[in-house]
Amino acid sequence: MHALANPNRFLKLGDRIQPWALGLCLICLAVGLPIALAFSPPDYQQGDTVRIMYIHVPAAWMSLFCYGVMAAGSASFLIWRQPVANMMARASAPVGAMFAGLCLLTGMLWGEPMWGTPWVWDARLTSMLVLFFLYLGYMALGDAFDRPEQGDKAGAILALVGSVNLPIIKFSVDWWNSLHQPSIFSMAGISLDSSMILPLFLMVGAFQTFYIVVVLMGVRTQVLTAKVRAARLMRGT
Amino acid sequence: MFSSDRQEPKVIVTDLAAQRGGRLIFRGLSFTAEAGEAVMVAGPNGSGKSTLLRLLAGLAQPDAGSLTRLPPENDGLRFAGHRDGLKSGLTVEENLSFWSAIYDAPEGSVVKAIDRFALSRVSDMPVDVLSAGWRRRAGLARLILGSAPLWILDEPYTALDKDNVSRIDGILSEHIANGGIVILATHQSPGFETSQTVDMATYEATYQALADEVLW
Amino acid sequence: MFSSDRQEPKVIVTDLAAQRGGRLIFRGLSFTAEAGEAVMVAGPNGSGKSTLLRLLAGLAQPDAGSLTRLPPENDGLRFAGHRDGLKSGLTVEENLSFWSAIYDAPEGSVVKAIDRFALSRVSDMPVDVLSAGWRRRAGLARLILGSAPLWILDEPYTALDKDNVSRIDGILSEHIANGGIVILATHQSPGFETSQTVDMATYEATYQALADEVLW
Amino acid sequence: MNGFIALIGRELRLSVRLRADTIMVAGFFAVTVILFPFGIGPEPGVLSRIGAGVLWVTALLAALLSLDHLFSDDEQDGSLDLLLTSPVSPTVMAAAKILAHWLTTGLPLIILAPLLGVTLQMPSTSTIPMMTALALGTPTLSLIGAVGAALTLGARRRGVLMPLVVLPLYIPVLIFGVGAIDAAVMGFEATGLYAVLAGFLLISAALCPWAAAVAVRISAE
Amino acid sequence: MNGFIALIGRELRLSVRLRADTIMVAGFFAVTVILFPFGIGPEPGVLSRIGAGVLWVTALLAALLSLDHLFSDDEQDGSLDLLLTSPVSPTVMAAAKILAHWLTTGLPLIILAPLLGVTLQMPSTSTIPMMTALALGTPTLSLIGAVGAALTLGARRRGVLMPLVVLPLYIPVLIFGVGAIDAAVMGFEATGLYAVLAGFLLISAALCPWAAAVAVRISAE
Ligand code: HEM
Ligand SMILES: Nc1ncnc2c1ncn2[C@@H]1O[C@H](COP(=O)(O)OP(=O)(O)OP(=O)(O)O)[C@@H](O)[C@H]1O
Ligand SMILES: Nc1ncnc2c1ncn2[C@@H]1O[C@H](COP(=O)(O)OP(=O)(O)OP(=O)(O)O)[C@@H](O)[C@H]1O
Ligand SMILES: [Mg+2]
Ligand SMILES: [Mg+2]
Repeated sequence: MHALANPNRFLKLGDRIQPWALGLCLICLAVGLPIALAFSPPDYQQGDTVRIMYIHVPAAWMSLFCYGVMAAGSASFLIWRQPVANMMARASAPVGAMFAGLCLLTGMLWGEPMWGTPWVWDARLTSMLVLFFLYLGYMALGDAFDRPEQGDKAGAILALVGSVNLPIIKFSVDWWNSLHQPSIFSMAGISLDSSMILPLFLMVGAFQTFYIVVVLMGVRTQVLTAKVRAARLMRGT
Repeated sequence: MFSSDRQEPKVIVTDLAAQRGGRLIFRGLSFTAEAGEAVMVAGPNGSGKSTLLRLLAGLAQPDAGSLTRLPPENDGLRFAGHRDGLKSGLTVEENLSFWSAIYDAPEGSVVKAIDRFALSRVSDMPVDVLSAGWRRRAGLARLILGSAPLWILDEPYTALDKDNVSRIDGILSEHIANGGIVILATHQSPGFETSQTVDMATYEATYQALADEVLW
Repeated sequence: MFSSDRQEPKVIVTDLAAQRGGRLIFRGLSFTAEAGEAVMVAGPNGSGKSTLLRLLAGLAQPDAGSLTRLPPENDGLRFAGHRDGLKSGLTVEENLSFWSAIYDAPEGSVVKAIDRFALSRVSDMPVDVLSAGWRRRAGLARLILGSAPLWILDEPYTALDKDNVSRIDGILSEHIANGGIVILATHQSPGFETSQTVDMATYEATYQALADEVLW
Repeated sequence: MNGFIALIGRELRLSVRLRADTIMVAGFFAVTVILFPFGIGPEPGVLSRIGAGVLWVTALLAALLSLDHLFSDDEQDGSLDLLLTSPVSPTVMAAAKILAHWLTTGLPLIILAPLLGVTLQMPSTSTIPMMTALALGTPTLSLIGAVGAALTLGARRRGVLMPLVVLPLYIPVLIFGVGAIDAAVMGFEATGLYAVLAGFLLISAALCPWAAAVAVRISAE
Repeated sequence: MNGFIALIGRELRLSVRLRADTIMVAGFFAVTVILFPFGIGPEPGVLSRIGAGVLWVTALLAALLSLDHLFSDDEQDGSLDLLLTSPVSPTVMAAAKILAHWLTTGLPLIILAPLLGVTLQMPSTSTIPMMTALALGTPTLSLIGAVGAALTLGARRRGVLMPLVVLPLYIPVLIFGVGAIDAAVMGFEATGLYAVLAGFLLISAALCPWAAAVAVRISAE
C-alpha cells in the first residue's frame, strides 16, 4: 500500500493496468451492448423499455461507487496525508458526476413511459439529485482557491461530510414507499430473470473498467500538473 | 518571570520556505530566538514578513523546513497582525474582557491592561468611534492579558503618535527584560535594542533552485 | 497645470470647530491653502486630524466656523482615508477601473496609474492576496486617476517601506509643483517641503469655555 | 452616467464573487420546490392555492436578507467615504445600488417564476399575472429596503432596527401582490391591483433613492 | 471552558447589536403568519396542510442566510487569526459559534412555533411534534451550515459555492423533519422519524465542529 503512495510508482503500476482495463472495457461493450439492446428478452410488463435498465442501473451503481472512492480517498488524504489518494478522489468526481447525470437522465427517460411522468419528488430521485449536486459542489470547491493545497483539503472535507448521503440513497426505497423499484439484490436473493443478469453484469463490467481507465488518466494529469507547478516554483515565477 | 514558573521560551527556525499562489516567497530562512531576545524582521513591501510571522504563529504550515516553538502551546503566544481583531459593536472594555476570557487571564488583567495602555478615557466607548491610534492601542492591549512569553507583532507602530510609540517601546522592552521574546516586523526602527535582524531580502527565492523533495 | 484650464484651487478655513459624541474636538481652527501648497496636519492620536480632514472632504459638516473649497465640486477632490476602499474580491485593475469610471478619468488613466505606482506585477491579482504595503499603494493609485487639484490624505505612509515612501513623496511633490494642493495628516515627517503645519494641539478645546451658540 | 454604470457593474461582479444572494434566491427556489411538494404531498389544488404566497414570501426574504449589506460592506472597507467624496451624487449612487440589488434578487425571481408555477402545479394562466405582479412589486421592495439599510447604517442595535423599519413598509406591497396574482388566477379583474402596485413603485422610485442618499450622508458624518 | 462561554456571550451580544438574524426570524414569522392566511383565504384544511413545510422552509432559510457571516466577519476584522493563535482550540471555537448561531436562529423558531401553529390553524396536537422535530433538526442545520461556511471561507466565488455546498446536505434533514411533523399530525407513529433526526444530530454534532475547525484552519493559511 505504501508503495502506491509514491506518485511515480503509482503511475508505473497504472501504465501496466490501463491497457488491460481498456481492452476489457471494449470487450464487455462489444459483447454486452448487442445482448442488452437486441438479443435479451423484453420484459413481460415493460416491453422493450426495460432495455434502459442496462444503462440506468450500472450508471446508478457506478455513481455511488465513485462517491465511495472519493470519500475513502479524501479520508486517507486527510488522515495519512496521501497525495495520491486525493488525486484518485479528485479524478473520480467528474466520472461520478457523469454517471449520476446518466442515471438521472435514463431514469427520467424510463419514468416517462413507466410512471407517466419523468420526475417526482420522491426520496430516491431526490437523493440522487442531491448526489449529483454534491459532485458539482466538490468539483467547484476544489478549484475555488488561490492555493491548490487549500482546495484539496476543503474538497476532501466536503467529500467526507457528504458521504452521509450514500446510505440515504441506497436505502431510500426501503425507508419510504417510493415509486421507484426496490433493490434487485436483497436477503432473499436475486429478483431478476437470469436472462437479464448476464447483459446487466457485462454492462457493469464495461462501466467499471471505463472508470479505471479514466481515473488513471486523471491521476496522471494531476501528477504532471503538480510537477509543472513545482518546476515553476523553483524558477520563482 | 517567564522562566521561573515554566520552561524557557525559545523559537528555533531552520531552513524555512514558504510559497503563496505558486510563487516561492522565501527559502532557507533560519534563526533562533532565546528568552530575553527581540528579533526584528525587516524587508521591503511584499518580501514575506507577514507570511513569516503567520508561520511562526502557527496560522500556516511551512512548505519546507522546520519550526519549533517553546512552549509549543498557544497560551504562551500573543499575535498581533495588521488587523486589530476588535469588534466595532463592542466597547473597548467588552473587547478586552472577551480576550481576557479567551486567554484565561487572571482577574484584574483587563483593568491593568487598560491602565498600562492609557485607555481608561475610552474604555466604555464602542471601538468604532475611536481614532486610528487609540484603536490600535486597544488592539495591542491584548498583549498583556495573562502572561505569554512569546509576542509576535506585525507592524505594531501603525497609526501611533510619538508618545504612544515610546509607550509601546517601553512595554516591549519591559517584556524582554522579563525574559520574554518579541519578534516584530516593522518599517520603522524600534526604540529599543533588538538582538538580531532577519532581513527578508537575504532569503528571497527568485531564480533559486529548490530540491524536489522540499516541494513534495 | 490645474490653474490653466480651470479656476485656481484654494482651501479657506475660518474658525472651524467640531464636536463628536458631545465632546468638542477642536475649535478656532483657521488656515488657507493656495495652489502649490502642502499643508501638514499634525497632532497626537485622537487630536482630531482625521475629523478635520473629513470636514475638508465634505464628509461631515462643521459645528461652527466656515469652510470654502475651490473648486467646490467633488471632481476637484481626491480623498484617501485610513481605509483603502478596495474591494477584496476584485483585482487591482478592476478596482482602479471602477474608480476611474467614477472619477470620469480619461482613457488610459488606469494604465498610467498602475505604471506610476509600480503595480503592474500585481495588477491582475485579487486585492486580498496583496501584502499590506502593496495594497496601500493600490489604494493611493486612485489619486492620479483623472486630474483633481486637491488631495486630502490621512496617513498615506502607513505600511509602506522606505522606497515606496519616497515614491509617494515624489508623486506628492510633483502634484504640488503642478499647482495642486496636498493636505496630509501623518505622524512621520514627509520627505518634501510642506509650506505650513496645522498643529491640532493648538486648537484643542478641552477645558475651554465656548459660547453656547457655537455648539447649538 | 459613467459612474452609474460602473457602480452597477461593480455590484453585480461582487454579488457573483462574494455574496450569496443571487444563487441563494435560485437555491431557495430549489428548496421550496423540493420541499413544499414533499411536505404537502402531490394533492392537486393545495399546492396551487399557496403558490402566490410562497412566491411573495420568497421575494420578501430575498430582498430583506440581502439588504443588510447594501451599504454596510462599502462602509466597512472605506469605499463609502470615497464614493461620497467623488463626483457621483449620493442619489445616483443609491439608485445604482438599488438597481443592482433588484437585478440580483428581484429579477431572478421573476425569471424563475414560471418554473415555480409549474412545479407548484399552478394553472398556466397564472404565469403572466405572477410575472407582472412580481415585476411591479419587487423593485419597490428593493427601493424601500435601501432606505431602511441606509437609515440603520451607523445605528447602534442595527440588528434590531432594520427589520423593524422595513417590514411594516413591506406589508402593503405583499398584500396587493398576492391579491393581484390570486385575482388573476381566479379569473377576476386584476388591473386595479396592478395599478396600486405600479403606484407604490412610482412613489418609491421618486422618493427612496433620495431618502437613502440623505440617510447615507448622515451616517457618514 | 471559559473561552467557550466568552465566545457564546460575544456572539449573542454582536447578534443583538449588529446582526439582523434573530429579529429577522421573528419578522419572517410575522410576515408568514400575516401573509399565508391572506393569500390562501381562511379555508380550513389548506393552511394546516402546509404548516410543516412553511415551518421548515423558515428554519432552513434563517439558518442559511445568517451562516454567511458565521466566520467571515471574524475573518474580515482579524479576530479569526487571533482566535486561531489563542489557547482555545479551533473545534471549541467552532462549537461555540455553532451553538450561538442556533441560539439566535434555531431557538427563536422553536419558541415561536406554537404561535405559528395557531395562526396557521394547525391542530393543537401538532404543537409538540412541531417543537420536537424543530428541536432535533435545527441544530443539525447550524452544524452542517457551519462546515459549509468554513469550507468556503477563503474561496473564490464564495457566493455561488456556499449554497451549492450546503443545500444538498440540508435536504435529508428537511425530508425527515417535514415527515415527522406530518406523521404526527395524521396520527401516525413518528418515533422512527424522530430517531432518524436525532441520529443526524448526533452524527453532525460529533463531526461538524471538528470539520468546521479543520476548514477554518485551512482557510487561514
Ligand atoms: C430520474 C429518475 C430515477 C433515478 C434518479 C433513479 C435512481 C436509481 C438509483 C440511485 C439506483 C441504484 C439503487 C441501488 O443501487 O440500490 C437505481 C436502480 C434501479 N432503478 Fe432507477 N432511478 C430513476 C428512475 C427509474 C425508473 C423510471 C425505473 C423503472 C421503472 C427504474 C428502475 C430501476 C431499477 C430496476 C433499478 C435496479 C434496482 C437495484 O438493484 O437497486 N429507475 N435507480
Ligand atoms: N495567494 C497568493 N497569491 C499570490 N501571491 C500571494 C498570495 N498570498 C501572498 N502573496 C504574495 O506574497 C508576498 C508576501 O506577502 P507578505 O504579506 O508576507 O509581505 P510583507 O513582507 O508583510 O509586506 P508588507 O510590508 O507590504 O506588509 C506578497 O508579494 C504577496 O503578493
Ligand atoms: N462618536 C464619537 N463619540 C465620542 N468620541 C468620538 C466620536 N467620534 C470621534 N470621537 C473622538 O474624536 C477624537 C478625534 O478623532 P480623530 O480620528 O479625528 O483623531 P486623529 O487625530 O485622526 O487620531 P489618530 O492619529 O489616532 O488617527 C477621538 O478622540 C475620538 O475618540
Ligand atoms: Mg505585512
Ligand atoms: Mg486619524
